Amino acid sequence: MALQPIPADMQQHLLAQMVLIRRFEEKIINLCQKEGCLPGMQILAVGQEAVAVGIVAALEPNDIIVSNHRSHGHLLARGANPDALMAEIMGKVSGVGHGKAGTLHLSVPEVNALMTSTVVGAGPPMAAGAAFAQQYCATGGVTAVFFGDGAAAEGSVHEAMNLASLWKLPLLFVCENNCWAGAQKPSQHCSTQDISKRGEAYDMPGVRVDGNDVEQVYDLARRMIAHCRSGQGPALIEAKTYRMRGHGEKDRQHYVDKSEIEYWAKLCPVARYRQKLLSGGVISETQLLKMERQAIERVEAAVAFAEKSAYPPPESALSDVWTAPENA
Amino acid sequence: MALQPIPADMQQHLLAQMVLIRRFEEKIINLCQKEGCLPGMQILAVGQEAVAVGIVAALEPNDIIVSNHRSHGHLLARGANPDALMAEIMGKVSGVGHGKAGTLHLSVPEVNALMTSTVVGAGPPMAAGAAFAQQYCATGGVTAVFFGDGAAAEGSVHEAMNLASLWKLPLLFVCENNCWAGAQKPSQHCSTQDISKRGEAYDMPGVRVDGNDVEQVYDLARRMIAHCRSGQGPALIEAKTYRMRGHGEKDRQHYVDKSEIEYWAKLCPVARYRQKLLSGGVISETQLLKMERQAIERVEAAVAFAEKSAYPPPESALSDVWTAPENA
Amino acid sequence: MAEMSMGQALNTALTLAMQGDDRVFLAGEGVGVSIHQDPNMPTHGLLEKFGPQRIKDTPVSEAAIAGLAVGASVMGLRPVVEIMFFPFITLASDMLVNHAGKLRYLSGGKSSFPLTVRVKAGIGFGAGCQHSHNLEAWIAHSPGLKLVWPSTPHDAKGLLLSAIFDPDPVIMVEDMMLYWMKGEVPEGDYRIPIGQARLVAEGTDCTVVAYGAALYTALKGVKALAAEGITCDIIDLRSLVPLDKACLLSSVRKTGRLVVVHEANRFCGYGAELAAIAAEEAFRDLKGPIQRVAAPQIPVPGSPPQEQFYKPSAESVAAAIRAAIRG
Amino acid sequence: MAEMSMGQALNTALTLAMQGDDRVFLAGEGVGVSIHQDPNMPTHGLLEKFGPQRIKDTPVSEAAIAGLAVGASVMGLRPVVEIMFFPFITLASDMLVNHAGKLRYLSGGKSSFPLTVRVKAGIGFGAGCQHSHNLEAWIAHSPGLKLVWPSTPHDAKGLLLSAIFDPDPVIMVEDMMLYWMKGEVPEGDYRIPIGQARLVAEGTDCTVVAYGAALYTALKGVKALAAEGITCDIIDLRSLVPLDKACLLSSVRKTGRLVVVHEANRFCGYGAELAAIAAEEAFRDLKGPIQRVAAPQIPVPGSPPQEQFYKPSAESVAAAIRAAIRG
Ligand SMILES: Cc1ncc(C[n+]2csc(CCOP(=O)(O)OP(=O)(O)O)c2C)c(N)n1
Ligand SMILES: Cc1ncc(C[n+]2csc(CCOP(=O)(O)OP(=O)(O)O)c2C)c(N)n1
Ligand SMILES: [Mg+2]
Ligand SMILES: [Mg+2]
Repeated sequence: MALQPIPADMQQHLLAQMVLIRRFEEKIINLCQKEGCLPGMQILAVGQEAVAVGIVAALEPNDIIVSNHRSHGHLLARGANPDALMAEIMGKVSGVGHGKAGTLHLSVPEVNALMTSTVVGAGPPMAAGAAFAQQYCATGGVTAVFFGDGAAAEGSVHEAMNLASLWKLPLLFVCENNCWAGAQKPSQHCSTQDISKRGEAYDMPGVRVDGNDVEQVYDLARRMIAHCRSGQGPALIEAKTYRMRGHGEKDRQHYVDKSEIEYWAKLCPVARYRQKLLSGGVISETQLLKMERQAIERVEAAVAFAEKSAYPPPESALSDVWTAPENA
Repeated sequence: MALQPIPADMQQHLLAQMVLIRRFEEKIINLCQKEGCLPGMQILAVGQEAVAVGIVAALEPNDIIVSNHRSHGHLLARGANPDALMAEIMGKVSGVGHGKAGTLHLSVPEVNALMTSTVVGAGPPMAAGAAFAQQYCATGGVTAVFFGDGAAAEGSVHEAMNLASLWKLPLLFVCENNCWAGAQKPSQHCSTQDISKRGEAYDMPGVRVDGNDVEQVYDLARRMIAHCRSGQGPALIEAKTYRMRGHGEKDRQHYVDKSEIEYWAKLCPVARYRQKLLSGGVISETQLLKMERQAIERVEAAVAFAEKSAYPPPESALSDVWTAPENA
Repeated sequence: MAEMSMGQALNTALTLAMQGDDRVFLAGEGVGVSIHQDPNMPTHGLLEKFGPQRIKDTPVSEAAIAGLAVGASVMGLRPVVEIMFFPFITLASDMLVNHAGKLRYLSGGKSSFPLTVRVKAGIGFGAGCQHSHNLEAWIAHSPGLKLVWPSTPHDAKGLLLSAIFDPDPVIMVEDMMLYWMKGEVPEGDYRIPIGQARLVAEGTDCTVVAYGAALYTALKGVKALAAEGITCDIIDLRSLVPLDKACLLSSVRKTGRLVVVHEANRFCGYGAELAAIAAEEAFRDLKGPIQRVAAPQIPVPGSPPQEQFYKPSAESVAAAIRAAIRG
Repeated sequence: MAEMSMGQALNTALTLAMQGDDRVFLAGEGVGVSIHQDPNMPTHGLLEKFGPQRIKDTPVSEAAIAGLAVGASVMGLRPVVEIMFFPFITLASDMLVNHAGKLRYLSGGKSSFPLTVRVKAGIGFGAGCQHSHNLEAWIAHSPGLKLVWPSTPHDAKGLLLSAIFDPDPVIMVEDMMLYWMKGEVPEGDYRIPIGQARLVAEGTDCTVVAYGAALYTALKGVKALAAEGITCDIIDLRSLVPLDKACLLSSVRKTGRLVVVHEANRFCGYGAELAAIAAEEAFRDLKGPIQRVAAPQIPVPGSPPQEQFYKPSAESVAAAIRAAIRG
């Protein structure tokens, strides 16, 4: 199907977001070298920016996203404040979770990213709940849930797909097939090599897309989201992409063929789109430089903010369990 | 596909088993009227005999079956001793579980019915384990697991199907679609009305069969089991059948259309097959009467055995938790 | 005040909550159309009253049912979902423990998850260990989840209303054996505060703590001792999390003895926590060994005499009280 | 005897078990090819040694992993499966609790399920509450499951071998923080009997009980009291189910005091059971209130100072011992 034309300012927006995300995560790679700077495991989506950006760009502000352990891109694309994200990643009190979460379950209610879970496969059932609320309250909203190729093997994902289709929930399932689940390839954890085909088993549309082509993702997302919003029920997008880094930043990818990484490096969604917009005349070299500079500055500002922030007081660990503290 | 011819003695065997199962369960209906005779909930598969008999007849003695809450047919078809079954159903010490199980989780290791669970959807993952053992030890055996249309919504079933197909386990999934899961129809709990299509999502054969036609079931089972045994991986059979009684014997089916029950009554697998063998000359009226009489006598003997048996001593509840009591 | 069964009291609470607040909806296996046709079932007749938009029969998918509650609650709804039998809570436990109980904390207090999970419990109906298995200790051990367990129609209604309108996740256990038990139930909306125990009887020699159906075993056990001149404080916990520690401790400080009664397995059961609290915080007042009357460490057996053996009895309660007193 | 890390000791146990018995196989997420390339990981290098027939990388499917173990074990194999982090045991809990722990009982003792589940635990690596959440109390409460938790390389090897060759399901918890800790480990196959605690130190004033990584907190806490002339029995449980009650009680009867230390949440934690047993069975010998040193009733927070706050400290152990002694 031919793509619907995308206005130039949207194209620039798509690129700018991918650039910001890439810079943000490259900074994290950098900070990982600084002993003690980042607690926990750092899990990056370098190479997958087009999925986050393309899907989120097709959503309305009232729509909901549900994310997983590899969330930076989803959240930044959604407009989360990089300061508060970086601060949380560093475990600081000014972080989105006031330090309670750390990097693995960054949720940002301010931008309707209400539930992020690092339990693989946990997003879809909760997303079904959010989509149910949208349907129940007739908000016209849609929920998009991101999960990985590995997550597709969890029973919870099956239960959510069945329920969503049965109840015709406005729920977009976004399977980011990044060719790895930990150190396992899809051929080692998934009985079908075409996860989008699962759609049929639940009587919902299932479509695979080149997840490294932001316009393809955006275009398909728009159509699928329109389907969800129209009351026809959920849809499944399988975005074929690649995890350029290890599973986490301590993973040296010893189990990955160098040639595979090289192959995908050539398909870098950011470089590809930059080139496309340049050669299409949608953006000039000068504009591009400015865009890069702005991204870098934004990320540096976020790091400065986070570094300046304090750690939460130890005993503040006791708060936030309950909404009504008198019941605690 | 045309059925492979079935020898007359096998045809008689199929009918005799269905008759025995039907008599056995009708006796339970009867005993339910006797206050205090049967503890717990009695869950019957009246109307589904052809599935149990057709599948099990296609198995070898070394093969394994894994059953669920609606197990009488599966187990009797497999050759379980009716005495010990009935005794367990009554909670007697001479029962297959020495009274520990009661009717809902009747396992009979003697006939390779090793694991029966009343947790809906729990059979398939355990069956994958049994099939793995068969593959690992190259026994040439196959495992068949029975589960319902309702169970198909459980995440565990999805996980088992994915794993079995991925590892090419010799595992036959038998979905008994009896048109009800509790008081819910498939249209109320299942997003596809063709569960056999799920096979494709896992890259395994999935075929629907008339579950009230024992020869159809047997024929398909033979082919599917051959597939599993050959090392090509699992297969899925959806046997379309009908639960003639309530979910359990206390369920008065107030939510079921009378016409639906009447419709299926005409398709009774036992009556149908009896008629077919009679009119085909495979069995005579006399032989049929003898078959019926034998079934009744066998069931009566089982009831007599069970009624004569003692309840287990109360404190025997403490045994059988551990294999090695010195560690308890 | 009307006389009604606990099942009807629960039904009344659900009806009131749904009438009063559009955000309340019900979901679960057979909460709409049920195989039971019994007005003593908590969800009886609600589908007819509120329609299929608000009374949602679900597939047999416990993780999805719990996930539905998590996701709908953070969006501002007040889901009331049902897990049919207690052992099936295992299948929902990731959603409940790792999500319902933690996501508010992970959000730094920004999000709330006002959901209610109704779980049916019960030992004694001959269904065996995959239907009968009380796991309240699991829930009680998991931060972020409240846990209530009524023993009377009155408390059932008031606790369920409190649970539904509590801003946080609440698990409500319903003893199926009590659905048919009758009692006085006030009209209209009233709330039993979560976290308040009920002093059922007063005495001087021992504190006996129970909840749910086990309360009646405890009562019988205490009654049997009247002839011996022994009197007890009897506490019906009602709320297991948060626990009414003040009530527990003031009674134990008074009587100097503690007997806990529950139908769950003894080892690492909820009773252990009560014993530990008393041994920690009321040690100087204790006059005798703390006693737990609980099920042995076995699955619930199917056969009637074995199941009977499994269940704590009034005799064992009486014996435990004597042991607590005599030391 | 060789000096090696706990991870290597576990690796040695797995190697020995697999070499000695063809029925043993391993399955789990990344037990073959792992993102870690560290010889201190228990499954490091086993794929190369034993091949993909016996070292099975699985999909991310915890229920199927546990189900695989249940089904393979009843067929006579000796599966050793891994659940990557403790909170994910929720996803396997139906298979473990309702099946591994009950099917033997349901069969009237005819079937056995000789499976081992290795679970990684740990607080203190900054991953937050969905990776760090010690749930040993859940397992301990569930009939039919054994539960072991080593604190030294020596015990890790001996307990894992015992677990693998035990005729019943055993859950083995491995504290990830200890994988790199070194110690003396005997050559060859030896077994630490399941159900035997280890008396780590002897003293007169108090009994201190711990397991896993918490043992080291306990040791430090006791050490800090040496200056005050306080000495303690220190018990490393090693086996939580079955519990070595004789060891526990004889020590408590001697010292008259009990302090329990664990990293799990306090409320309904495993420590409650130990306290309850002591208050029940050693009451007359108790000289002071039983103390539990455990995590507060909150999820494990992500931020380093908060996570530090969550974890029981040596100071809190020392304070608890003092409190137990002073009453
Ligand atoms: C329930 C559960 N099991 C295991 C893990 C450990 N784990 C974290 S990420 C991951 C792989 C997930 O792969 P995929 O879904 O493809 O996501 P990706 O990491 O590739 O983005 C695993 C196994 C987990 N977090 N949750
Ligand atoms: C995990 C779980 N959830 C719920 C139940 C209660 N339950 C018992 S049977 C049943 C319906 C199952 O339907 P189906 O799988 O179609 O089997 P059928 O009863 O029709 O044979 C339900 C919901 C259960 N036993 N286990
Ligand atoms: Mg992936
Ligand atoms: Mg059915």
